[in-house]
Amino acid sequence: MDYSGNTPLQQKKMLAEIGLRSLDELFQSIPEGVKLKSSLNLPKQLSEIELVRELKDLADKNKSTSDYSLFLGGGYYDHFVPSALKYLIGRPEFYTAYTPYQAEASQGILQAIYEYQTFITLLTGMEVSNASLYDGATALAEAAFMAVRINKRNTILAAQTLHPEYLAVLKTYLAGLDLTLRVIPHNEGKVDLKELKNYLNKDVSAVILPQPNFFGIFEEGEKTASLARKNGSLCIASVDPISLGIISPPGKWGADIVVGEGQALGSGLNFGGPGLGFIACRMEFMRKIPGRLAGKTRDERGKTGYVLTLQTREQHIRREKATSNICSNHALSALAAAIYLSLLGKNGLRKTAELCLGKAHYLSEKIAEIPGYELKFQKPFFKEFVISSPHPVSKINRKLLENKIIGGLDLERFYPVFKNCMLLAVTEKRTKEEIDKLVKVLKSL
Amino acid sequence: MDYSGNTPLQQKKMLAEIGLRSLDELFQSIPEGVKLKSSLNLPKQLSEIELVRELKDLADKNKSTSDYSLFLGGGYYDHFVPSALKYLIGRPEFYTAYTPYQAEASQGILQAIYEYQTFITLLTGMEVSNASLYDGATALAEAAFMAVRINKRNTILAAQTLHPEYLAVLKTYLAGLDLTLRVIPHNEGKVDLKELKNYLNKDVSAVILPQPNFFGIFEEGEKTASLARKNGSLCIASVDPISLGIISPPGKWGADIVVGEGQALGSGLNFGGPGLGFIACRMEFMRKIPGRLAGKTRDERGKTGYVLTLQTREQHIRREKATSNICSNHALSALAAAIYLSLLGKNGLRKTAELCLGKAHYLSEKIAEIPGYELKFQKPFFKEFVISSPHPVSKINRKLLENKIIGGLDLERFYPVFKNCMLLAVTEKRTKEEIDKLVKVLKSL
Amino acid sequence: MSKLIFEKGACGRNGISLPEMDVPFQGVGGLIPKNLLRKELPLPELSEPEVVRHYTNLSKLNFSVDGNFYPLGSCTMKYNPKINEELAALPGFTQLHPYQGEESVQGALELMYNLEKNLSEIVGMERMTLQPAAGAHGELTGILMLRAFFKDKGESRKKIIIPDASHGTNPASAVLGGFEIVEVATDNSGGIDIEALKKVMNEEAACLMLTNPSTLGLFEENILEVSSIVHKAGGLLYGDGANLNALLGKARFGDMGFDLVHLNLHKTFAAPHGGGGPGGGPLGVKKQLIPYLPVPLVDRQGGRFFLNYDLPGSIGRMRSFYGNFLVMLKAYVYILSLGEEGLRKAAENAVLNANYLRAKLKDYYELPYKKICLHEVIFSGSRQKAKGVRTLDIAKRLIDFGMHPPTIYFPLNVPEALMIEPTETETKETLDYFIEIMKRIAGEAEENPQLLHQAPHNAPVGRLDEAKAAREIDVAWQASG
Amino acid sequence: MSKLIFEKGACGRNGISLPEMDVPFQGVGGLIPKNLLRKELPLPELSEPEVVRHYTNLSKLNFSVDGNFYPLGSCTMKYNPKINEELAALPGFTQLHPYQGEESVQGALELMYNLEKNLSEIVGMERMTLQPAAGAHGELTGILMLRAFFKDKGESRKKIIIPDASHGTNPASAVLGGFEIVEVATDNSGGIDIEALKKVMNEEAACLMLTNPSTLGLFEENILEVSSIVHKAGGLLYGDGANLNALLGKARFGDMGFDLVHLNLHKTFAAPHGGGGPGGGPLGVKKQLIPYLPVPLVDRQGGRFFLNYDLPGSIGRMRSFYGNFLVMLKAYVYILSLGEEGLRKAAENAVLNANYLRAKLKDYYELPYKKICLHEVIFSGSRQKAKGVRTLDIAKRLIDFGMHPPTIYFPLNVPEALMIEPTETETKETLDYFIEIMKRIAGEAEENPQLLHQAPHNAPVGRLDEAKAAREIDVAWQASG
Ligand SMILES: Cc1ncc(COP(=O)(O)O)c(C=O)c1O
Ligand SMILES: Cc1ncc(COP(=O)(O)O)c(C=O)c1O
Repeated sequence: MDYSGNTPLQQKKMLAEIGLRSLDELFQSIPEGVKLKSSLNLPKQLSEIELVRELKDLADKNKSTSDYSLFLGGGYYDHFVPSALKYLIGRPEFYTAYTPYQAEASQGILQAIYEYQTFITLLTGMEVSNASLYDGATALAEAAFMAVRINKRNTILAAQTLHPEYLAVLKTYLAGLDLTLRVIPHNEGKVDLKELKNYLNKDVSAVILPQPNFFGIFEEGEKTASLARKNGSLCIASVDPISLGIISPPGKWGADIVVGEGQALGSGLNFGGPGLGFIACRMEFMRKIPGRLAGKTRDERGKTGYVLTLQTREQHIRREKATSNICSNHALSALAAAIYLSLLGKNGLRKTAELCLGKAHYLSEKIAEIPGYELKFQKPFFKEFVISSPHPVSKINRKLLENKIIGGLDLERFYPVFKNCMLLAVTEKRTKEEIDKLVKVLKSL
Repeated sequence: MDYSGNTPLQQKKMLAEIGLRSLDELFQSIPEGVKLKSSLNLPKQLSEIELVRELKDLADKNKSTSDYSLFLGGGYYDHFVPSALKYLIGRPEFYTAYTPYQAEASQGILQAIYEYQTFITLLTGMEVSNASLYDGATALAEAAFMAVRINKRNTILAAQTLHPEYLAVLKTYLAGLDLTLRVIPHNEGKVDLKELKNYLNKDVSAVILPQPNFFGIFEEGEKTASLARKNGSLCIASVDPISLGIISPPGKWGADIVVGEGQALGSGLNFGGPGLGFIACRMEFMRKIPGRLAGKTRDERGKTGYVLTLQTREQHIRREKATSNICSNHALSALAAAIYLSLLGKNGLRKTAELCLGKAHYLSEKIAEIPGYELKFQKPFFKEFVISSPHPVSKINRKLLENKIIGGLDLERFYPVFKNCMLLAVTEKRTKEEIDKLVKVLKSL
Repeated sequence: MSKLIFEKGACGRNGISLPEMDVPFQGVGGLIPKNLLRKELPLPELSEPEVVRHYTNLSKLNFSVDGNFYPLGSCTMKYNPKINEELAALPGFTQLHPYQGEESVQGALELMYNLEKNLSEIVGMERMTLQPAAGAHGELTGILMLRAFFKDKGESRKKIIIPDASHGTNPASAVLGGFEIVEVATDNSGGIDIEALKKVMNEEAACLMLTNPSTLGLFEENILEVSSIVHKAGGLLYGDGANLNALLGKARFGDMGFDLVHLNLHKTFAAPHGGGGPGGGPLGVKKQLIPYLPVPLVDRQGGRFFLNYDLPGSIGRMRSFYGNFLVMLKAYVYILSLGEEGLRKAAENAVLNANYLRAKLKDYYELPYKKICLHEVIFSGSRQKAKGVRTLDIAKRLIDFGMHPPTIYFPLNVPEALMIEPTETETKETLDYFIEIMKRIAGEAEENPQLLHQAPHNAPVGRLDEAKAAREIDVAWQASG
Repeated sequence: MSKLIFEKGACGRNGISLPEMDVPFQGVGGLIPKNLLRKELPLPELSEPEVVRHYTNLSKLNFSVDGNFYPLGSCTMKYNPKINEELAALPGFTQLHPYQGEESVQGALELMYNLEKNLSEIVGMERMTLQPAAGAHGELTGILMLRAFFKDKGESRKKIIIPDASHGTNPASAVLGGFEIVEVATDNSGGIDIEALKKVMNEEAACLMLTNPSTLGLFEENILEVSSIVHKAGGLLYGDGANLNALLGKARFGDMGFDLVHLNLHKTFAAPHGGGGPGGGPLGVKKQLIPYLPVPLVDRQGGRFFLNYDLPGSIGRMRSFYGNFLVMLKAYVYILSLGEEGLRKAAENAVLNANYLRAKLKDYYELPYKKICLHEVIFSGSRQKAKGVRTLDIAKRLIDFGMHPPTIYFPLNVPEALMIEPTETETKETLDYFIEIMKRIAGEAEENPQLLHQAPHNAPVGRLDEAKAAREIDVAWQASG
């Protein structure tokens, strides 16, 4: 099935109009030396019936949350995706369109992006959001670049309690521009503010703080931001959008740029992608923000409409002077986020956050009651927490999997010192029954 | 989740506008004696997350063709439903609309119905198709009523090789109008034309012939139609639309009315419904056809458009004098059929029919090679055939199920004389591998 | 209008890729007698992108609940929840063959069993058949059952009484069941004319078919008296439950004296109408009618569900297999989503919305029955008619404002009827917009009738010529043109 | 324009039903320090039907491939097969957490492994990372890798050479990798200016970033010479493979001398663009660059697939997790659907369609490069400009006929550029309609320029004021107004 439109007869007619005799002649500009002569080593073409079977077989080799109870987090969470959302982002008017370069033919996606941008500002307490970035990690890297563009300093301080993969991405990105990355150590699961003070100096462009952090623990946002401000540095917050249903928004506690992974806002798990990178900032930094921005305007008759605006920041106009190289972004995931927040609304988001909070704490308490297990850090947390256990995490997870449970993250993978430590996440989707079953399996070990 | 729009505050305001003080007062016309006082015994309300789990649990209690190889037919077949079709009938513009009473706001579905009607005429070789009926069985009953309206005779002859459930429905329906149903016996799986002649008399309104019949076998359409015509009776054909990819259409061999189950045309299995009833006839009988008809017309500016036409045949205008009581039909299934036939087109339908034919014959030959098994009727068939086996069908099917195969229909259920006889169907979806596996299991018994 | 699918495509194009024949195949000719072979197959040839674009663009010409206010009276065009659609697409439901062994479809049977229980409870009936494919099909089922019932009793009752305001399917179904129709009038208050009923309800009458709330949007206030008149005369009381939406959790057919009632799952229970169907028209009955229910029923033995064909008195089968299973599933999910509380709230808001429209529009349009209505409100366009503007014109003008017109010219006993059923899923804001436009149209009827005669102005087509369609019949495209 | 979602809704409405808290819960205050608690959450409150209607109606304001011809140059707006979407929605793929143990995601890993193999084969590269989320992201990945490569070699090459016709992401990515840009001109025939290249391709230049076919829709005919110039000077040849669609099964980047190349799965491999993304921008490399690929790669040991983090020379991570998995899946399904034969046919038809447009329109619009093109054809609106009609006007006028405009004003070296990429999934009939309209517009430019200046006339909005948008910045709704 090649989906091509022209029949052999039409091809003939068209070639005649072009003045050629064969399809081969169309490719005459390709030098003989590089023309592909042999055939490619590709799998055999499949009909749709066969394709369905083939992919179903692959899918069946995976253990998905539709059959397993998932307690994994670490930056990606099993939050509920409303059915209405799936249907709406499935409208081909949205998903088979390109970036809305031609505004008059793209008002649907443009207004939706404008709404998305507004949602992000409302959620984060910031004034400007762009139209989306790839994911939370690259959004963070873009924020770091942005800070450097703003204050022309060359060092980024990042909390050690950041997602380890975000730290890794930061490192890769910053290396490109010869910027310095310094990691502020944590103390019992939380940034050590005394250490932070030591790291601050006139080269520091920005301080990056996760809220809550990789261990699920709340950081001292206000103090951190204030320390940064006093040093003439910016404060970049990396947040969990669901937590913002109950937690004070970074705009309130002094962050200058806010980024995060928006996968929780209606994108689902997808084995890690696509998710959604969001970035928002204060008004004064608007012209430094990377990526696309939808803005409101009017047509000749005075009717309201939306366009991509401030494109002079972008690569297709400014080329090497652009604020970023990003071109395609995650518009459809942004649309999903807008729809998600529309459906949940004020009450739904708050209740979702509360369910996560309540259930996570219930699980943490139940586990802490099991002899040999304990909560690694005794600090307030949101929906994720670290337990230390008497057994290797791999052993626990094997046992859990047998019981149709996908257990937590083995922290040793990222922090060799955290032996037998597991990061567990609980979302609104988990039931008491599932939680109790997990506890029961742990007890049985 | 009640999906209601009004908030309590709005309810108050609206009540005030109406001049009432409470919602209860809205129901004051219900006499106290019948007002519901107690609460209903209904299951507890579920959130969407819980609903998904609940229904998934129910679904998991079923064994579906996504995990099992199906060889069941008997009027409902596991034909391929193209993905594009599913997406198109999933457009809410189609499925959340009502019957197109207001043509100017319903041109999409009206044109689609007009196209569906055309497809059915092209497929059957008839001149008029209605906009759909419920299913193949009720379509047949409607056709019988139609014949009676046309020639005012009171007896319907139906082949014994018709689907037993169609015969049952005919019986129920005809009883309402005190019409007589007589069943023409078969001889070795095919209508006995000599018997038919015996049954024909001046009371016979129509002769009903399946093509192919319930055993998959081809009947003598031309001879049957000609006998009916000579007797002043009509010939009603009940056909498998897929077979019409390679089999001469009833319009060619003399049928006057053609009906059938259109489930194969893109509706899927659905545990038996919804499917699609189709009915088509010669032009001269158009005004006697039941149900809706979409017709072409123009607007005031001369632009082509479509409307429901000849509504004076219908119950909402003619009430008790209507050609049928049908109001809601199976419009969405008709749309599916139109899309199915658009996607398959000339070559696709022919190839589908050929695949069924070829694979069914391959299976029949392989089974006939197994000692003790034989083809019950030695006659040309399409995609379905009867085998007689040395074992009870229930035993065979139990064994097959263990091997992830859903076996054929136990014919004894409908024909007590056919002991150990199984009706097997093979569609284009079955692979040689699946067929060989079935044969292997039979051999192992 | 857009080109027909038959005017698109090109010879040799394919919209599908099928597997190769993987078994030995001698060709069609070797397996099928020559005289049976098809010579020409005059179907179009299109690519998948072509077909997708064609039907996608056709869909855009339709109004629908997802896009528009759709207050089509008697049709209960409420929102169709997406979760219902999602769950009805699970392979564990869609990919089941109706003849699979019961042990392999326990989930499907359990669902049907539960749905029957729930629906029976909601309407106060003893048992229910889920087989009927639509409301009219449910009616016919009921008619055939009561015919069998009276036959068993040795009574020959040949008539069925039907109010003049009833839906056309009622008399049509009764006739298909072999009965004669006796029409009774609606009285001034919108109820059935009791005196007229008494006159015709005799030993010749098998039943009164009553729609409650009626197609006037009114509860039959004398229902208990009506019921007793019918039953005293030895008849049965049949309920057309198409308007159940107004009564959810408020009153039950069984408690009002109805002996049998059909529902429309594609109205009250939020299954989508699909541009005309498929629907679901289950029929519930009181005890004495159970023996006549069509086969099979879903029953339970211990923990096991099974298809029960063992009903010797059954009228037989009303269709193949067990009914529109996926429609049942959507209704079931709907009941679980709402629960009793939600169902009651739905009824309350549906009735509130209708009365709000009544209160706000009654100064602009003639209101034939000046009282609180239930799920829908019926106006008459008689005032506008006097100015030369018909209800049809008003309806078409609404299209210009992106709203689907109400049902018009029904019920028949109201001249120039406008039957408006907003449903509970619409918001006050939407109603206020509708009210604003209806007022505006009332003004236009005074000042600029021409504008209304020529409406719609912004639709994909202008006013279509229905007379021409019926005169120069063209119901299928022909290759010649 | 339609109201914003924030202007809809009402206090107390809900668009979702969540489960009740089923564990003991002491309230938020008991678990979170007071100073961390949020006081106000200024989100709207809407019902599900309201949200569905809002976004359904918004969607209708969009042009899309499913509804419209969309010949946006350089974007390869081919049809996105529905089967790809269906399979990408299987729970066995969507409901996988990226940190699940490898044993529980073997199907997902196998798919990635196979896709990498297939893509590498198609472009003639040794290995590939599937991590980049889009083309630009792939570019940056490549740039950082070659930086690491030269660092390991102890060479300090600070410049990257980029043709003037290149896409803006090329220089932007190079700069993010710490390089300076050296621009080279396009020669009269549309190729890279060889003499200019020779001048700048020295020991300071790390690489030439070359788009092939170029953004002029032309194959770089001197590619072998170019490659040898670059390599002789010790540089690397980077390929922007955004236009691979023209070369599928016809020629391979590896065979032309490219050392690394990125692809756009959301162009060539039919993954939908989603109104802007998400996409997929895998990067393929020759052997010497493998050590620098980002981690993890998917590798195989016996029958088991695993995530390989053991690449000591790796540049590290380019994003979290493994890339846009569902986009990969769609590309994989696409490759399986088409097979080699189908891929080649796609390229042939894409090129045929572009040349057909070229042949039929060249008398009406200025054709800067008068030769056979590949997947797209570039015209200049210079003739029309002379009459006071800009390319922008022509583009907007196309909207009136239901067709999305081509890419305009790109590439930068063509004045008033119109970059038309029809793709292979469009039919001759659609092209003929486009040609007819383009001719008509050329006529209008002569006779009625005003009509074009004011276009579009039939769109949901008229010509929008972009200057105002940039001047009076409003990028988020505010409660006050
Ligand atoms: C009052 C009433 N009764 C019966 C029916 C018939 O229902 P169906 O269309 O499902 O056959 C309708 C449908 O419009 C109705 O409104
Ligand atoms: C030639 C070329 N290079 C690179 C890109 C950037 O790709 P992406 O938008 O996926 O980042 C594009 C996209 O338009 C392109 O056309």
